[in-house]
Amino acid sequence: MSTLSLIIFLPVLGMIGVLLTPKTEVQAIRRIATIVSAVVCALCTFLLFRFTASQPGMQFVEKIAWIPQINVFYHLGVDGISVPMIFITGLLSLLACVASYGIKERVKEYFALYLLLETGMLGTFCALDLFLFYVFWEVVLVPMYFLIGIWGGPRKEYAAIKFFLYTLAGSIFMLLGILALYFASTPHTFDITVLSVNHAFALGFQKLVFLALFLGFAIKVPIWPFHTWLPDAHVEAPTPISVLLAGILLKMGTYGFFRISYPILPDAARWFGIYMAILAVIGIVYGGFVSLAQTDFKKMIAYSSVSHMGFVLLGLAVFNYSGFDGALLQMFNHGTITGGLFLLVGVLYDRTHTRDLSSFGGLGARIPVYAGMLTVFSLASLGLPGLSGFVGEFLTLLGSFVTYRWAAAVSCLGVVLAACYLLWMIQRVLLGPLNIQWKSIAEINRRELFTLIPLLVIIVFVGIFPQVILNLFGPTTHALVNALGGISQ
Amino acid sequence: MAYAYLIPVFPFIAFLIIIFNGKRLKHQSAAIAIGGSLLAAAVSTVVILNTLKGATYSHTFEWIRIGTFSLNFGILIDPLTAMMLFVVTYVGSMIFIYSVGYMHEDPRFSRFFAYLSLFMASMLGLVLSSHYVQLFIFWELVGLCSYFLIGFWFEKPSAAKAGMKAFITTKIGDVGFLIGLFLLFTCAGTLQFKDFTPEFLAAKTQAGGGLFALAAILIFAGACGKSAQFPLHVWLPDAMEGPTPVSALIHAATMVAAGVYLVARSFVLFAQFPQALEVVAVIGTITAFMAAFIALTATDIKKVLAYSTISQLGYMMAALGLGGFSAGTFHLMTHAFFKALLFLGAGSVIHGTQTQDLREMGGLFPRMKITSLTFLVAALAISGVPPLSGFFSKDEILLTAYESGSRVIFLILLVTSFMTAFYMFRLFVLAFLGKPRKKIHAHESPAVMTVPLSVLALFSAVLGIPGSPYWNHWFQGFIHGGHAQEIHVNLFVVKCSVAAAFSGIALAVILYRFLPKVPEWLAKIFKPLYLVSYNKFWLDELYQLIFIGPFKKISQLLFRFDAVIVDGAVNQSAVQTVNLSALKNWFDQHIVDGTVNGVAWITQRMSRILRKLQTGLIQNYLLILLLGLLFTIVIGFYR
Amino acid sequence: MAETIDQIFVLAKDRFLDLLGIVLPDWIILLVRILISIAVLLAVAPVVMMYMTWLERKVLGRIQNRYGPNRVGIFGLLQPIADGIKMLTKEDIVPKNADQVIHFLAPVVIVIAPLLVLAVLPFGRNMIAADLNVGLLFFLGVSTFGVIALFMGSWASRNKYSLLGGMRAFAQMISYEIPMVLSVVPVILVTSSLSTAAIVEAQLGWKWFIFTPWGGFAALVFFLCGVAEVNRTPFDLPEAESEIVAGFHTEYSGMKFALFYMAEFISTFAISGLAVTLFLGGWDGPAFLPSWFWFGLKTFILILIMIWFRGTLPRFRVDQLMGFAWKVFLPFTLANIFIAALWALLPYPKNFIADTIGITVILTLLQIFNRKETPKKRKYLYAN
Amino acid sequence: MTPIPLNHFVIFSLFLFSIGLYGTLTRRNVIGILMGIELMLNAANINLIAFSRYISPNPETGQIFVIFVIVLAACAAAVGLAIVLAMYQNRKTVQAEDIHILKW
Amino acid sequence: MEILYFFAKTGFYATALVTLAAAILVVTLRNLFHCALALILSLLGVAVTYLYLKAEFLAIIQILLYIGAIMTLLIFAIMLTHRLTDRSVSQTNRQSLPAFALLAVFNIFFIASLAAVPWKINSASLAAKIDTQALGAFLMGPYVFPFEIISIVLIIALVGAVILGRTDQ
Repeated sequence: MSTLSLIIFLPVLGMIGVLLTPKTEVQAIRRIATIVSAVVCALCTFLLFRFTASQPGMQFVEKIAWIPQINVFYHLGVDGISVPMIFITGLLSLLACVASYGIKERVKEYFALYLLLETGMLGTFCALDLFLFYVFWEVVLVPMYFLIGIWGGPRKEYAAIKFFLYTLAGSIFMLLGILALYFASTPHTFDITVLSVNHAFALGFQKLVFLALFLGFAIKVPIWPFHTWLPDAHVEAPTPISVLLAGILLKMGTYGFFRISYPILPDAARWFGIYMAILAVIGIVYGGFVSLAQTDFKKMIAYSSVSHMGFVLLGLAVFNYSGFDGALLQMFNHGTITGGLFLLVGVLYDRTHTRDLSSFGGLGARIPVYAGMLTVFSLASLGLPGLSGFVGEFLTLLGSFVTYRWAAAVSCLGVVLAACYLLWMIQRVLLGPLNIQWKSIAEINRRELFTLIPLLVIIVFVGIFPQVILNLFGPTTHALVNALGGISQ
Repeated sequence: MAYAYLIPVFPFIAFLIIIFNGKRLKHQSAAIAIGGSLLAAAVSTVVILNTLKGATYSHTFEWIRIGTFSLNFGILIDPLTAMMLFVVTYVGSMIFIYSVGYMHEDPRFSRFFAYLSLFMASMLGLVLSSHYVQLFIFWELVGLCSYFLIGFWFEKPSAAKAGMKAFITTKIGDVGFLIGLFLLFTCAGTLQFKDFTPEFLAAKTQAGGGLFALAAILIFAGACGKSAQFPLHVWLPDAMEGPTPVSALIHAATMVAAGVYLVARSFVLFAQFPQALEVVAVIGTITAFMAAFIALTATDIKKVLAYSTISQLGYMMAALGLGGFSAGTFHLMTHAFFKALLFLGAGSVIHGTQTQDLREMGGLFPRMKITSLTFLVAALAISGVPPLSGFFSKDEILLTAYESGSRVIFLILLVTSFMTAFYMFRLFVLAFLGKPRKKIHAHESPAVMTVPLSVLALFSAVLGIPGSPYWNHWFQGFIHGGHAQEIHVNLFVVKCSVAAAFSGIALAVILYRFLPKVPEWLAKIFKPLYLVSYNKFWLDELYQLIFIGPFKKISQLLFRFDAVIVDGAVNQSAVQTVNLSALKNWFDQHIVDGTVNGVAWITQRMSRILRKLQTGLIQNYLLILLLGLLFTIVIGFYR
Repeated sequence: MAETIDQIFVLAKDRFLDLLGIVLPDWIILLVRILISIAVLLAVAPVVMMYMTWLERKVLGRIQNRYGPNRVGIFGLLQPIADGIKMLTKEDIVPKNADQVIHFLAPVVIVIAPLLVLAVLPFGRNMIAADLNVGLLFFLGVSTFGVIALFMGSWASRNKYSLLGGMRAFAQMISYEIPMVLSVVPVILVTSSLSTAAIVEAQLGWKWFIFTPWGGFAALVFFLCGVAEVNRTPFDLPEAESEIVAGFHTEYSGMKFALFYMAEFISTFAISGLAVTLFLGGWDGPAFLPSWFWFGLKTFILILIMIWFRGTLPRFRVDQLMGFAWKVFLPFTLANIFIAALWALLPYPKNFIADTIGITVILTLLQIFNRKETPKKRKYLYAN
Repeated sequence: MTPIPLNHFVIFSLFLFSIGLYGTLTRRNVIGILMGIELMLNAANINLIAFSRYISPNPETGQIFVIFVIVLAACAAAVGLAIVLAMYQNRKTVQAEDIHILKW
Repeated sequence: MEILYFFAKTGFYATALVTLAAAILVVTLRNLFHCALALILSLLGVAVTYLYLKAEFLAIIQILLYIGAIMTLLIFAIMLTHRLTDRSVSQTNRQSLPAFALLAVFNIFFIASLAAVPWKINSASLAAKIDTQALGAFLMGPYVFPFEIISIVLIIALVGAVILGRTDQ
């Protein structure tokens, strides 16, 4: 079995293992899940190093006929766009798995679904066949629904159903788009690589299909105004699931643009660029403003995701090197940073059982290590130079400035707003006089620290040496830009 | 020179050591931090000495490369850098030493030194940068340190708020800076400092330099934020919530000067576009006057100094804006020393009296002799009393203003100079002379604090000399890269300056030492003016009214919009779907299902007849089967 | 001389047929040849049976420290004849509710089977009534007829004890038949013949199968199954007098009862004879005595062992009885086939070792699996 | 000597089969039906052996098939009787006509 | 010797007659126990028929296996029928007459058609001697696959019977 299939289906094996374990053996279940996730993470890292970055094409390709009657292939492969995503998926899955030790009830089901989710996410990033892509895309949906709906907060049912239906509605459009592509191609094919190389569709058709796919991806990203499921889902989901939701699921949407919409529908993409930029700018500013109004810690970060993913969309809308690189880097960074922030919220929530920002205060003196972590992650989120967030935003803005000056200029307001809400959050949580209620709050423990340190290392490393990761996907994105006829800068 | 990169590295290493071992190190962390800064100072000294010989140095490496676009960071050392290195490392080291005494009792002692070291490293990185983006990175980092250090006593809500205010206000400027950088990059295609030569710019702007000018103004917006220029100056007075050494180092001597440094660094760019220079000059002048005016009525010792700083920074900006590159930078240097001294002196006072309110002080001179004397030196220097350093630098600025032909600016600056002398000595008199207004157990600070005071006093006194006619304006030549500058002394300007200084001092001493009732009386007479000054032109309130309030409103509004309209639409669509489903359900049950049931009913009727065939007896079936078999055989037989 | 004595019965038969051949046609000679064998068997069998009863009573008596029959004739040698006369003259009672026909048929049928199987026993060299090429199967197949007859009798008696006995007999005999057949399979495997004569031939010259590891154990199993097949102690549950009066023959008396008795004893004899044939070399023995003597000697030794069993062993319990067949004999005999195959495949010293190891392993495994199970201490998941 | 004609075997087996079928069709008792089926199977067996002996070039095939049929008959008997037993336990009857829950 | 063959042939017809008579008893007797006994007789007759077809092994196997099978039947007959001697209950259902008629027609047609078939007698096969060893070789040779399948079927039937027959404790 080759690497990609191994990576994708190892969690399924783990799931079977978990299912075969008696549900009273909580420790064993956790251990199985952790070991499987760790192995997957190791394999992803291995993939990262084995990947030949200088080559823009697909690597580690696996292609087996699956449903030959309708030309469906089990076609996997990675390029510079998917490798960082796979890596971050593997990593966050491991960390979130460790963070899941806090789950106390129905552990067996939880980890089984969790591993299934992991398979879905990894598969989505590896699939090169639209059909397969869609299958994995939906595989992600179902366990997520249960994970939110069973282990979530007080309004979990509402959030889960909203998430599920909303995303499903998007996927339906996506499916329509996929089918349209299938029937428009000769010979009928689902193969992304074939579709992107050999087919030049009429602009009108492209527009329609792009719109359909856009709806599917936009809801997942989420792009304003399709974002309202996100705060609900984030707030209600258990911490590790929030991490995965923010860290990986949102990326699936933008990844879809990179992987499907752009290569296959280049003309429509250029045509829609300006509208996407508008939506992105609205998202950035709007998300920032709404974050500012939040009193719920998690909800604030959820809305900040709207804002930050807006930057990704902005980078996507500009069709030049720095824009695309920035967008991809921003995806990667958002995964690490927001993932870390959600973990930190979880740490605090475990101790205080509240997420109301106004009920904290002065925790910085009581739990300095936690405070330091929260500060660093927040600073990374608001784009402090030296940490990874800055590089992504900088490149995105630089790229967008070339194409849409006004968009970049207005988006800068988002940067200020990010500083506002994040610092205000820090002030309300860590600074000020200590809320006497939390005078015996426990410091972050070793397990929680273990989940954060790798992210921290990545954030600092990417912040200081961004070229390393830029080299990873640069050739691929540049090839994509060239194929789209964008600006090579 | 090739070891110049070590300069920021030393403090950074100190930072790393302290931040990760803070609990263990305790007070030893101070030693590490001071060691780091002194090593930086030592290396800087070597670098400065080399620069004095006329050497420059630049080294670049590639940080990001995307296609043809690349960001080449590096180190650039020229006279301007050397001057900044001198200021930062020397003043910084003094303040580090001073802090040992000042922060001795603080529970987060080592954290403090960690932040200071980080700041030191970032600041040195800033001045060594060879690239706008690199500078921007360190620019943000010093802002971060400023944020940490202002909010150092974060248990005080005011301190926490002040930190945030500082960060966000400067961030607004920074965004302008960033956009300016993008614009500049789009126009010029490079952001390397050394690429910006007059010839290059001339070539680039042949078609028209509007965008360049805009870029320059946007970059100046960044400088505005950092250097607390109007209208972004509001954060600096609040920043006094931080520990006094911080105020001295960051908010007086170094970081706030970074804005001036930025303009100086980009001077070639600004010089190319008169519009940009005009903006700088006007903003600088407004700031200088306004801040001085506010300082007249401030009662908090540190606030007075803070407004003084703003005012002096305005001076520098005005000088740069009027084309006085050397004047601005010269004042930057001298100001750094005497303002640091002033803050440290104030710190010593606060340390000794445990209060910051001028109205509660008085008569400290006998009890804090060294502090008082050094403070006096600094006050005289800032007031522009010859031959102290402030006199020469300020004089040159006034000269520049005078020669630029803009009399309004000259006059305003002159008045400002008068006011400077006045408020400084108001401060001095209220704090050190007379009798104590309240029972305070004032005492002299320990040697670890007074020695830096003395050293700084010495510098404050003599640092004007290199730029004075006595040294033949050596500094001006040096800062221009070795080209000796022709500067003639205008005695009229000197007279005006000295007159303003002395009159201000005299008035202050008379009013506050000998006629204490008069100021109150004056305040009543000029009530509107007094209120304007006392309430800082109501700028904070204004901002609250037109920016912060609406922002909060907007965010609340958008949140409600999000919850009601956007989410409402989503939910409403769900509800409508459910309603529609109910309708369909009715249709389904009565029409569709009715049809189905009807068919079923008919089928049932029919089958009731046919089911008689199903006897349920297996042998019956078997018999029929046999019959069938027989039938087949017969058919087969007679076919 | 020894040769003559050895073949004396065969020679006698041949001479007689030669004499008849002078006057009668061939086909009658052929018929007579067959009839003579049948007649001899029919004549000898009751005699053997009669003196087996005597022997049993005598030996049992000695085991129980008494004399046994000693009044009629010397050592009571005429006792069986006296008994026979008594049986013939006793009243034949048929229960009123009984199924007349079947009640009558049962003892008739039951005696047929053991008489028939005698046909394939080689009593001596060339002394086999019918050398069928499926002789062994014939023996096994025909002997099962006894069960049917037994059941017929038990059912027809309309007596619940009879029926219970019949049921028991059925269960027991069907169960024990399986290991018995399986224990024979190794012999067939090694000799690759079903003919009893051929099997004996294969063992000539002291190569008796009982001396091989698999053969020894197979013989043991076969013999014990045989004891069970003929419902003798300790497997005599169908007629356990302390439990179900007299089992299937409760309602029989007189000659019918005697027939049941006869069937049992002839079966005993036949089973012993077959055991001898299969495992003890049949008529093989030192040539100084005739072959039929050796056969008789070995057979009677086995019969004596059965009597010895009866004198010393108590009866099995029903569940133990069934368990013994299914849990011990069946797995062992199955494995034994494999072991015998090993024997046939490997050269001499190796196969001995392999077989010994194999049997040890099987016995150990059987012991482990059949160990009396002591239930584990129960772990309570929810209660405490 | 002439062998017994093949047709005699076939007719014998035909009669045996018909009798078995008759029993299967007319017996009310399920066990009786099973007996009828046994008869039919035996009739088929006779045919198998007879034809393979008389016609087929491979005379052993018939016998081997008969072995299989006997085994299958044993299986059928075992399962069938188990069904009868279960039926008796549930419905207290073994009469074929009483078992008609699938009727209508 | 001819006369012996004649006897033998006569023996076959006698056996056939006995077999058929017993078979008729099987399907007509009221008492199930008697039916079973008649069945034994009938099966014995079939075994003898096998002997006439030179299938000794099968003949023995027939006896060996069917005795066990029929014993089981008997047991069931006894266990599951309450009124063995109750004459008021008919043992046959109401379709005996149509069944008989149909079967008669069936037989007539069959025999009529049989007479028209000219069988090609294979004399080599007729003379061939197939002993048990040869059968075994065939079973282990060309027919090993169905042999194994049959054994699996047997196991399945065994397990199935056990499960079906188990009473729910």
